[in-house]
Amino acid sequence: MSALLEVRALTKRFGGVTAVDGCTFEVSAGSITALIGPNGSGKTTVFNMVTGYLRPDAGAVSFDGRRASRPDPARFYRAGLSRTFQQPRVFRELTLVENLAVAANRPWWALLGRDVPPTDRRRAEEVLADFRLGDLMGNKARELSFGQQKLLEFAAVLMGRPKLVLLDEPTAGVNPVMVETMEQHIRDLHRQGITFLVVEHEMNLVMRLCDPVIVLDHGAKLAEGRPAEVQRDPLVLDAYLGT
Amino acid sequence: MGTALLRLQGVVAGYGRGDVLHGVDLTVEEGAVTCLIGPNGAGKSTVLKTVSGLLRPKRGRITLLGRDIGGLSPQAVLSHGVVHVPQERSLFPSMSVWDNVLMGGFVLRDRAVVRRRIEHIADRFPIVANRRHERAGSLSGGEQKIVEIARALMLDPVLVLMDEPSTGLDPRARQLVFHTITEINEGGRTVLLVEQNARSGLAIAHHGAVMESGRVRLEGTGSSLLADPEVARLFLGAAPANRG
Amino acid sequence: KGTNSTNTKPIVIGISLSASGDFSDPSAAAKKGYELWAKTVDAHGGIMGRQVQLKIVDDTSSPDQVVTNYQNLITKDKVDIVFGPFSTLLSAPAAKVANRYGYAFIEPAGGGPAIFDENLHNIFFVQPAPVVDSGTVFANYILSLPADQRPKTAGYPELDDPFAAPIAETVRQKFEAAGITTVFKQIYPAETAEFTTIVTKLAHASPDIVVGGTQVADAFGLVKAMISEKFSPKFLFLSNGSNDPVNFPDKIGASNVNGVFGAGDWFEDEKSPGNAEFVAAYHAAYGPGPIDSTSAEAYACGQILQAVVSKVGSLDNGKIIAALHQGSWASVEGNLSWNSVGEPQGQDLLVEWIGGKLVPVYPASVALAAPTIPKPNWAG
Amino acid sequence: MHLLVQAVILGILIGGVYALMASGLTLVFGIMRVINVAQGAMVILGAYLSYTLFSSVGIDPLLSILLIAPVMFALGVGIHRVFIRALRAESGEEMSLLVTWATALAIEGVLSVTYTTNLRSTIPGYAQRSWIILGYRVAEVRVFGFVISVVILSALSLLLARTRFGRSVRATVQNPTSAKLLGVDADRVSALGFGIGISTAAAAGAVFGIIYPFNPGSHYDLISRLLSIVVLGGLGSLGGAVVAALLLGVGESVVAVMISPSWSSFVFFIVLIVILVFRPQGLFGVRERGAL
Amino acid sequence: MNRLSAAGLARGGVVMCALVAFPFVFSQHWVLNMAFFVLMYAGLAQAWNLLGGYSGYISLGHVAFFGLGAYSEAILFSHIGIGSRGFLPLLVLPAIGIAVALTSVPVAWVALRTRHMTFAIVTLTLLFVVQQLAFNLRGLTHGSQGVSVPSPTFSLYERPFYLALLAIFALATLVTWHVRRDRLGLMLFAIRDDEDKARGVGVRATEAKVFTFAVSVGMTAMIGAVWAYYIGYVYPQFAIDPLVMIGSLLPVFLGGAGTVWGPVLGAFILVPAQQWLAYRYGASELYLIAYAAVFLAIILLLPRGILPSIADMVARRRDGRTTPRLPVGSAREEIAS
Ligand SMILES: Nc1ncnc2c1ncn2[C@@H]1O[C@H](COP(=O)(O)OP(=O)(O)OP(=O)(O)O)[C@@H](O)[C@H]1O
Ligand SMILES: Nc1ncnc2c1ncn2[C@@H]1O[C@H](COP(=O)(O)OP(=O)(O)OP(=O)(O)O)[C@@H](O)[C@H]1O
Ligand SMILES: [Mg+2]
Ligand SMILES: [Mg+2]
Repeated sequence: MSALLEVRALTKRFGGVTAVDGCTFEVSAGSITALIGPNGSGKTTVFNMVTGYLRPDAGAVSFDGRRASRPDPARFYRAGLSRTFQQPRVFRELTLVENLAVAANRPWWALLGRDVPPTDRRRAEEVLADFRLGDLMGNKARELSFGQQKLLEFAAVLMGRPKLVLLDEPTAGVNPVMVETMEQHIRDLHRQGITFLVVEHEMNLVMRLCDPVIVLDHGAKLAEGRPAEVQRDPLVLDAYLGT
Repeated sequence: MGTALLRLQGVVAGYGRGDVLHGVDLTVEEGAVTCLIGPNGAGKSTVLKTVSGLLRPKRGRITLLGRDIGGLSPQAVLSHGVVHVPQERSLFPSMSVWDNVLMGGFVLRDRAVVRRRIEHIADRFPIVANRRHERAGSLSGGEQKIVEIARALMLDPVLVLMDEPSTGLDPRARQLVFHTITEINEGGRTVLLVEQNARSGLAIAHHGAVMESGRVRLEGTGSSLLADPEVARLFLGAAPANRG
Repeated sequence: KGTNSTNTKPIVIGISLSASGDFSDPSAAAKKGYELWAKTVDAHGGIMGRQVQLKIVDDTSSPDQVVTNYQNLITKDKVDIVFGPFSTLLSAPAAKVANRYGYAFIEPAGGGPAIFDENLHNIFFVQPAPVVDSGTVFANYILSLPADQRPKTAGYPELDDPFAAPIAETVRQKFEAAGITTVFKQIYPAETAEFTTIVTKLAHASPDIVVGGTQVADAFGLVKAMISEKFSPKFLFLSNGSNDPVNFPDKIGASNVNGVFGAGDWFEDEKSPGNAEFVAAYHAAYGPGPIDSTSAEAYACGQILQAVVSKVGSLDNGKIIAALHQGSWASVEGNLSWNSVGEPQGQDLLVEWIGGKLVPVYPASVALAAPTIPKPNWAG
Repeated sequence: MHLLVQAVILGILIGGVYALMASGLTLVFGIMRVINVAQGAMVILGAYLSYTLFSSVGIDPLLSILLIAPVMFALGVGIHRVFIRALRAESGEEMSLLVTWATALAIEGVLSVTYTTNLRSTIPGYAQRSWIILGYRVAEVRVFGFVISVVILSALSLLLARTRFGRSVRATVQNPTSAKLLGVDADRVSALGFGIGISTAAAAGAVFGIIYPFNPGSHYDLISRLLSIVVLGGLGSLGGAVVAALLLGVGESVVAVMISPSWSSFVFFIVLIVILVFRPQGLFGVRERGAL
Repeated sequence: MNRLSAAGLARGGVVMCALVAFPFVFSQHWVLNMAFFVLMYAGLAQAWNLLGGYSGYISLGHVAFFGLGAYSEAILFSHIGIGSRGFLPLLVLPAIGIAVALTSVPVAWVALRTRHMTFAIVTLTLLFVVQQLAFNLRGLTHGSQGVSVPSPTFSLYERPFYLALLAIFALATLVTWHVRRDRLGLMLFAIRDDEDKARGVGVRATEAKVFTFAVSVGMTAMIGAVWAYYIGYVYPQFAIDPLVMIGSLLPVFLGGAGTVWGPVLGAFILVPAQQWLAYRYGASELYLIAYAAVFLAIILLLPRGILPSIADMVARRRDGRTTPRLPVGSAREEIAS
């Protein structure tokens, strides 16, 4: 398997805090890679740099063999990079269906076409029904509960045709039953050839779903390997899992 | 134990148009940890908001030790000894971590008490001391959650409402939080906990309640709900295959 | 219409003035003049036996509203006659509306160059001279001085405004032609509130004579800054502001006014036709105290209308326009006559503050005192 | 050279007065995310009040601040009670622009009716006096104004940073819901904060009235400058407002003296745009981590 | 959806027909003059709404482009001498619109890097910058002397101006109406809610904003050009006037920002009210106070603007009767048509 995403010596400082410190790892095409680590270890910051929300202080990110020159989330997205946020971000004044329609990847010349073309609407209705949001699809997104907003964000990822999906704690605040649905979707997409990079604190899910697992601590890579290996690694036990 | 501290009877509430709670009945016993679980959008957070005064119930009664607190302002509810840690981010992002925790004791007039408490908290949650001058908004998601919980300990409440305190926490921090909840409870305070991490939540709870579509569907002791296969299938998900 | 001698309906005169905004101050003075004239006429039996009724509406100092107002006055309320609003900025668009409907546009306050460039035949600016020429009388006076008293260097602070800067520019051209060196010239924008910077630089250049192309507010600001910067030129002329008998001493301090020149189209003690009557009526109506010349200008509009209507014996605007272009017309502003685009053909008078009073000092024919030069230092 | 130094000195003094006028604006924004477009009108109102006290009762305009400030405070609290609070809920920033703009109009209207639109200025004995320091002329009023600015601004920043009230004010604006949950009376705090912001206009107005002639319409020119200052300094930052005001003062006066007054505000505005494009949060504003 | 759009189109058609017929039914000058200003502000409000209402970028500098349009028209006369006093000056409008739109692109690109209040202030600053240029570039604009535009001699003077404005207004409304239903509109709404997130799901935010800005100010400029020809004089302080800016903003918020007919409704109520109040009661000096009071009352009673507030009321009433949630459909459409 070739590397879809390569992160080289990535570094980000905020004032005195070094959030990410020379972090290097790869995500190979077709994998479901986990990125775990204690609170504040820099996982979200890595995501922000990889998806163009933050400019790295040093180091480089290359996606699909090309090095990203200037950070621009929209371009990254169109290149096939899609993400969710740890704190759910939805378009609060748009309806659920519209939220999903925005995320549907359309060429620029569709700009003057319909806002929600029938194909998008059908797809959106399907996905929403899967997450038990079907009844609410005409409601504004700000009327959703916390967990429902997370689900909506996740659903938006399913609208595009991404190559790599970055999920930031997708299951936080989501009901365990719904987590299973989510897992199912991830596996389906994975079978269709989509690669995942998942930040998650729910170890059961990580161990079931992901391979390999990368462990971050203080902004640098601490360990990497098969789930079972990582789970036994004394460094990881010490820094993260605890006993 | 045994006497009802908080009692909701037929509470109906909502956000502007339409109702979200369609008659909630719930009893929280004094000195117990009660855990509320249920699917996303069931109305769990709405129950807490209605109790703490962020939302005004349209119908029904909410009583605390027999006194009616339904429809009081959040300030008034707080003065009855009810502290609410909401689910959304609730820190003041441009204030320092330390000032945030200080704000937790805003209603305390006695400076000495404030100082004693904050030092105690800083001991227990090192992040409060280590990052005291940093702006709270710059912390990571999990770090913010910890500070929120730390802040809630500034007061000495009768009842603590916690809305999914374990979201976004790493395994250690999660243990610390559940441990803290148990400790608070052992200190004589009553806790009403909402958790999606239902297994861990029910595990430390004396009492559990399951909500669905704006109503309480099931009640029982924490362990009995955990053991119920129907509850497990509908609300807890498949039993974990390999526990970490 | 209206030629029927049995018609006893009042003659309605439409006027738009500014109750708010930039031009509300002078508008208030104009209103006094208009109303005083109407009252006086009515007391004397009106015009052609008909009473005069003013319909004054507000334009909030906005050109859109002024256009709307004259539209409404002419086409909706069908007034017989219109008089002008305050400021060239508003008079210009308003004159076009009046012109469109063939109304004579007798106006007290639109004398900037722009309004005459339009070549409108219906405009009559009721002042002795077009605004650009209001400094000419001062220039003539200075150039009439013997060579040893004449200033050598001059400074020109000029407000960027259609009827301020051009006045100073006209003077500057005359002075430069006569060999007075320009050592300072600065145009400042209309919203300028801070004059210390300008005066600092002016004081640095230290000209013998300062010719300010000013409006009212900036004139006060400029002088106040000169006082606090302790810069006192030998001659100081301001195109506006210093000719205000009420506000000038009030704003800069009564002890500082002496020796400052200004230009005036009208003066309280003037012997112009009907002036004594006007002044008396004014004091009777509004109490004692100095009179703003804008009130006199507005009053003069009425006088001229009265004269022309009596002469042509009708309210027909076409006839009025034709008549006004012939001969000269008496008013408190003097005897006025206009060229084909409405520019008056006379000359303003030069006034100076002497002994705390505003006195006409030039030309000699109207002077009540001799000019005192040089200007004394500021009292502080 | 002499001219340049003189211009810089003057600019600093002008800047001091602008800092005072802008402080209320930035404070109110910092407290409740309300852009108070009426701040300029409030300054003019303050100027009229001190003018009246001076011309009718003979109270020194600078001393009169002590009398006017409580009046303006009450006015601020009243406006908050009636208009601003009603808005707080959803429509937020844009609506507050409109409400405060309407308030400005109303103030202008009331002032026009009571005082007419004639230009006024307050002229106490020291209005036109100046000191000569090292050969440079420094107007006394401006120095007084500058000192008053410094005092008030320091008091304000201490109040916000160090006191319990200050903390509750900041908390309320940053997260009203959780402030309420911690026992802060958000309405009262915002009203007080708004009142304090408005009451700074008393001092600003008294000083303004001595230095510049004013009429009810003067607030239009004022507010655009004040807004620029506040944004350049970083919305909500007191220190930023001071620096930006000094920058404005010095910049304008230097350009006015060295080039032409016609270009001075133009230059300032261009500098403002350029800075904001590279630092949208202003000189001293901080960029929030947001929801990243 | 399609049915709804058709209904909206029909409604729009009826309104437009009535507006076209208007100057042929009423021929009093003062009525047409009033109608001219109503349409002018309706057009300005609509053009502004396209950017401000949809994307949430509050521009306080649109009137700078109004002025640019006015000066373009005046300069075409005075410097290039298009000479005609007839219809030619109205026929050049599209050229002016396009030229100004293109000129605005770099400005928009720079200004739109800032957000929220900063954007508002930057654009306000732009207004003053352009006004100062109009004052200071005397060679081109004659500075404070202003530029005169010769008046035409139309048989019914106001009618051609009215019709020209109506055409621009119709264009603005059509654009607004279409954008509300197309993907561009969806993107602008997404940008208004959370621009960063929108970028993260591939929205070409910069392009969308700059394009919308250019279209919006292009239409604004055309209106400015008509105004200049109508009034006959272009002075810097009137062509680029903060009061005109406010006048075109108020209808938007009064009627409901981000809706198609809200700004229009707002202008149809506000402009006659304001002109009438000033004409009728102005001299009593209470005009400003009355205007402010009416305005405050409206804001307090209908905080989100007339159309959205009415939509809310209707929705609440409907909710009161039937317990279930809102019917499935777009919440945006509720207030749209
Ligand atoms: N904008 C910022 N300003 C200052 N510090 C920051 C900023 N963003 C992140 N940090 C710091 O960088 C560190 C890493 O933060 P990050 O959000 O990447 O952690 P994380 O691994 O995602 O943690 P969590 O599991 O809690 O979400 C934290 O200590 C945080 O305080
Ligand atoms: N601000 C709001 N406006 C309108 N409806 C809302 C709002 N907040 C929540 N709701 C609705 O109320 C219902 C209950 O929401 P609540 O937040 O109580 O759910 P919850 O049980 O806490 O869910 P979660 O586990 O996702 O936090 C949801 O269906 C949601 O659609
Ligand atoms: Mg994170
Ligand atoms: Mg919840």
